[in-house]
Amino acid sequence: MKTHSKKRIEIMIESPLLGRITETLDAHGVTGYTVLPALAGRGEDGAWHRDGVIGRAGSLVMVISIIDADRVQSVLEPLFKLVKGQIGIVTVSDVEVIRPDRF
Amino acid sequence: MKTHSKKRIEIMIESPLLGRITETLDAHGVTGYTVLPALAGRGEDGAWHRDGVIGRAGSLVMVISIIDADRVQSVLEPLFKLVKGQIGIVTVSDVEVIRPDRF
Amino acid sequence: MKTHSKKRIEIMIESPLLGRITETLDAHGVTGYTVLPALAGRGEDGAWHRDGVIGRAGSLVMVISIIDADRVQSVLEPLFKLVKGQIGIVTVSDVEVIRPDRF
Amino acid sequence: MQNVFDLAAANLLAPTVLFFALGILASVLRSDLTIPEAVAKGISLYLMMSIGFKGGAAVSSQGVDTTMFLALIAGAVLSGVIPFVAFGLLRATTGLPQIDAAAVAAHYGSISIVTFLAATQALEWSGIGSEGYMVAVAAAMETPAIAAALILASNGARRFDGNTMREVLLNGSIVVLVGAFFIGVITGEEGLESIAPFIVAPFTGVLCLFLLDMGLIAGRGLKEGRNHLTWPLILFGLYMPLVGAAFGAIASMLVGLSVGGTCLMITLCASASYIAVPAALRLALPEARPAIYLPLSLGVTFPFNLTIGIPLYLAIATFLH
Amino acid sequence: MQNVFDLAAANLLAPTVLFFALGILASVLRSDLTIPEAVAKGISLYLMMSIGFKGGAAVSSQGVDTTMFLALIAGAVLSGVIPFVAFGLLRATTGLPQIDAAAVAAHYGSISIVTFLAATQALEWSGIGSEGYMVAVAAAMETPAIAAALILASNGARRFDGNTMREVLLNGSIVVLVGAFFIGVITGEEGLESIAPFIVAPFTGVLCLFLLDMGLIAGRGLKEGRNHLTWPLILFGLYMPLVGAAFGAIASMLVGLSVGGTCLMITLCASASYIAVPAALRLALPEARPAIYLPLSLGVTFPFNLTIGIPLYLAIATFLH
Amino acid sequence: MQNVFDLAAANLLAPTVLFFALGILASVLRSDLTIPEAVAKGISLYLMMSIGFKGGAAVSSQGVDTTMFLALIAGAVLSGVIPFVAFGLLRATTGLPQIDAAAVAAHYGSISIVTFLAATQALEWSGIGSEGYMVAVAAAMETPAIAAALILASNGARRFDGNTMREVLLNGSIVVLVGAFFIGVITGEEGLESIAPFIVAPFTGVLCLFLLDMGLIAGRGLKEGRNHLTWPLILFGLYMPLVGAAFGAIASMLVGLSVGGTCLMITLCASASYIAVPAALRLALPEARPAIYLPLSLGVTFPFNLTIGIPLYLAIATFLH
Ligand SMILES: Nc1ncnc2c1ncn2[C@@H]1O[C@H](COP(=O)(O)O)[C@@H](O)[C@H]1O
Ligand SMILES: Nc1ncnc2c1ncn2[C@@H]1O[C@H](COP(=O)(O)O)[C@@H](O)[C@H]1O
Ligand SMILES: Nc1ncnc2c1ncn2[C@@H]1O[C@H](COP(=O)(O)O)[C@@H](O)[C@H]1O
Ligand code: NA
Ligand code: NA
Ligand code: NA
Repeated sequence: MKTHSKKRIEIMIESPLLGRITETLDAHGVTGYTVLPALAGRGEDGAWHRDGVIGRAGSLVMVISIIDADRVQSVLEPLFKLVKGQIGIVTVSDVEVIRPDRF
Repeated sequence: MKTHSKKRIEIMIESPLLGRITETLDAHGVTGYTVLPALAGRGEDGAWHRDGVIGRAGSLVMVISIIDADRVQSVLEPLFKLVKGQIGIVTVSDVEVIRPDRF
Repeated sequence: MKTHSKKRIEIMIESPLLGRITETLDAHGVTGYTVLPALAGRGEDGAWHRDGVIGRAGSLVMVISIIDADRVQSVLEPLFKLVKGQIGIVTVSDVEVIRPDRF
Repeated sequence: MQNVFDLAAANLLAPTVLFFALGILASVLRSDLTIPEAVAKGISLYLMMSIGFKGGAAVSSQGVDTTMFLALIAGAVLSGVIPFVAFGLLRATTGLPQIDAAAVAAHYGSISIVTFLAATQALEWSGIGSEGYMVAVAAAMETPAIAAALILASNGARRFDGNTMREVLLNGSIVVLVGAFFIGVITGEEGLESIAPFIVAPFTGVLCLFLLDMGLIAGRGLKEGRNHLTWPLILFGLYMPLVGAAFGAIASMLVGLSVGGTCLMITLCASASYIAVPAALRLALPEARPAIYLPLSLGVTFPFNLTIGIPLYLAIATFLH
Repeated sequence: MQNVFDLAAANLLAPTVLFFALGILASVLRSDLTIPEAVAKGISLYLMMSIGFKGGAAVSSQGVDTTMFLALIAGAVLSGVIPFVAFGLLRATTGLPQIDAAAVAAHYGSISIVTFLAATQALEWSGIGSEGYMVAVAAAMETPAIAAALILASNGARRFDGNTMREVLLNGSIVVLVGAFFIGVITGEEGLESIAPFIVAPFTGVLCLFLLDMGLIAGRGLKEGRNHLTWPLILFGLYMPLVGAAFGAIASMLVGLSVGGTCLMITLCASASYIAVPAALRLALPEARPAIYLPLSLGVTFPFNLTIGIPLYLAIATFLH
Repeated sequence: MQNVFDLAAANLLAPTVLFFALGILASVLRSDLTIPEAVAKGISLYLMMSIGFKGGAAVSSQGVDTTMFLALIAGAVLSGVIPFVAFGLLRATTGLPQIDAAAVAAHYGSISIVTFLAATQALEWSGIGSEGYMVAVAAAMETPAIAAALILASNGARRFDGNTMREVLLNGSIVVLVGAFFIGVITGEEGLESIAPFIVAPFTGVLCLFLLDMGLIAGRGLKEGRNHLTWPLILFGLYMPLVGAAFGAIASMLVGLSVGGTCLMITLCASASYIAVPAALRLALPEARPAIYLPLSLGVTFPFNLTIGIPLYLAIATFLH
């Protein structure tokens, strides 16, 4: 089964910002994304834990988007602008997919 | 510490299909997998969100399985057959593990 | 936008051990990590499912940490020592990040 | 007639209906209000347990008669028959492709438990009793519609494997509903008394919270589905309940149900599934588009039944006796 | 005077306060006790629904008068004014940078619903009634403080976009609180009766569970924040409620609230937000450090209000009438 | 004798036991019924809070005497001694390796709170009172068994570090149980009254839901564990409760407990842990296989105690007085 190279963008971002991240992805022609909940974490700004917390501040979600390599640069720029002043990190890695036209 | 190359299969699939995916993995000699919950997402067919929903329709889970590179082709074929008509995507990437015989 | 190569360590570990894993990461100068909940899984020791379970035994969480390639070896050693006798697996993969100094 | 309007007005201003409206409103205003999935599931389990147990306890004191078996059979048959009617109407008026029409039809043959709960509440407020076994009838009506839809989707060819059918029959909601029903039958009034402070007293309040959630989901569904919901489809979502209601009314008369039982039977026939059937169709009929059947059932038919339908069905049931 | 001490002592030994203390203790001892996020959110929804509905039902029987509008206006104005006072005090005494000071100030202009709930409980135990519309005043006080903080942070330049303001105004908690309030107004005592076994009877018990959770979070926040909380800041967290209380007392007198209403208004002014404002500031003022404002509001001011503040505010309200 | 059978029959048809059976059945039929993790945890917290508080309030009105301290000491000692007996029996009859035998033994020295709850219910239905401090005895019995198991696993060498022991002692369930107990002692009957509509009235109903979940988990455990559960092990899971019961009965007589207290003490000794001990052993004794101890405790011993054990222990306690 032939597979095709794509990029996987993984964004860990504080929850209140999720809406802006997905709006940015939508605006830059990304074909889709999936959001995973996170439970806890630690970074420069200290540790956090989801349990018992009611508000959305102080917790993270993880957004995964599979996109075409050609699109990475144009998406990364606005994403980084968004994440820069906030709590969050963006990583990019290589993946193989089966239906290249979907991304 | 020496590490060994394996493959990481990541399957995002609508929840009602989870049972069939794991049955397929079991049937093709995969040594293990882990299922992560997803919270929300968007694709060609529109957006979805897990909150408040009771039924399993209309939400996704993510299945991760570390397998030997030799096995990828034989697993990918039936997986793709299953996912094709449904809501879901399959990606493959490279990872390093410590105990190669486990996968 | 220039990106820089880092390593992504992914640890699937039984929940009761989470505290020891994060202590180990802290002790070895890792700059951060994020913990994701897992829902279900199967391995050599059988299958498990999170639903309905009260205690922490018998379920897994996933820890993701982006670290510098130079640090991988020194972190992997103690991590592996910890995971060896327990239920869990550790994988390492390549990722690109934007702010290299953060990891 | 006056009575019907009074009833409808009173119904529209019941806390349950108002909380549903609040949910829709919050969703339309794009508030970030959500009920966590786990809480929604927990509440749903609670409602199933409560309604099942109460029905069973009622049966244990009312006793079992042939009407019960007739009602069960009537329910199962209607669940299998109504999809054929719905399918015919859909093909004639909406231009939906065969597969999608079959999928939508399945929803209208099957039932919505929350609509049933709301009807039970309306009966209670009106001081009208009903047969305890109607919850068993509700359970019996969940599945046959799916089999009918699979036949419709494939021109009569068999499409469904036993495994999928088992999954549908044993879905969590039905198991709790039927299980609690039998526990109610076994432990009777005494059992009910021991857990009444949990399953009876707070029931209406919990239902309000649940309907708030339903409003949120329905509003979200309408937003997602607005591109797929044509006017003929929306109309179908409004008149199909009445078609189902007619079947239910006739069956109730034939079986010989009480006023309350008739109202509930009509409500079951008029209501459309949005939990069990969608999940089953993703397995058995994946080509059918959820973006059509979910908003139609949840965003059009459910609100119609909750606000206008139930008082109307109660009026019909009263008129028929 | 004796009375105040009696009240304070009784308050300290109320189950609610003791469960809060248990949460702090568990957190300090590093127990793994946690309340799942979904459960905490569900309980929070329940409390909003309950307090909103009860307030609305009270209004429906008490009727609407000009005092209500005056109270709403007073609340909104105070929410916008108090941040300026807080900001001045912070800049003068703590050496916080402008942005952080503005962020902290926003919390003290806005309100904490749990503190409000605890005050309602204290009134109930003392057999003192209050104006049902005070929950609407609470809702009106959530947002203006944020706008004030944005002005403070940017020396008067406009920083906030309408989108963020919409998100703040329509956050889930407010929507449920205000929505339930209106449903209470519409359905009145009759509606309240139908759901009282859910929203009235178990209320105090549920509040205990919620305060256990608050204790756990406050304890965790204090541990995380101990490096950022200087003594001047901690002192601010203790005297600022009293400053807010003074504003609240004066406003209550001007508006003409009852003893109970005065106590609640003082409590609102004295309390500091820890849900709505932090989330809004992550969007509108991301440079401000949560590690400062969260522990201060949740770990210092909230416990102060819960234990000493509320009996004191009740004593002040009684004294003023 | 007749009485015992009557009691056992009545017990088997209690809603609690039937909901447990429903859970097992659903699991065996491979229904997709599940209770969300967050809901199960929330219910578990509720039960701990309720039982702890009620016990504490009872102590506050019954007063404290030396019997209480004797009972606490007896419980702690038995929790440490029973594992040695269990270990000997396991090694003699089942061929389990040393580590696994020690792990299983730890479960039988420690206790199951749900079994304790079910026994409390049985007492209530029989109109028999009991010592409020028995919940404190339950808490005291959770941990010593783990220390004993670590000694057994390593031929007497010290294996456990203080950190693990702290984690075990301060696990969330114990903290809530003991904390609520003390709050109950402090606030007494008055405190209980204020939260009774939450922690007393709905208790039995919530317990039913919890036992439904236990049934689901037990059924799943049995399926997973069927390859590891040999007949000698299953037999051990059935007679070991009786051995524990004998110890409990003797201790109760020596300490001088009432009928109710004796029944509860016997139940504690007869029950096997499935929350605290498994989690602790994953840290302290990771080589021991959960696939053995979990199904044995949850799938064999727990159902035995719930159905046959508790009526039997109550009969024994009655006989001894
Ligand atoms: N190196 C890392 N690997 C994985 N997650 C991280 C890393 N650094 C930070 N995070 C996550 O991002 C959050 C915020 O990071 P920070 O802004 O550094 O406090 C942390 O709480 C973690 O959840
Ligand atoms: N490019 C993508 N990257 C990550 N997740 C995706 C992507 N496309 C689709 N998904 C996920 O798969 C679901 C179904 O996709 P679709 O079938 O395109 O509607 C979406 O709701 C997302 O959760
Ligand atoms: N090959 C694999 N890929 C992904 N997850 C795995 C794999 N093997 C094991 N796991 C996870 O690790 C847990 C324990 O594995 P084991 O120790 O093999 O039973 C399983 O229940 C899975 O959740
Ligand atoms: Na129907
Ligand atoms: Na304030
Ligand atoms: Na025991």
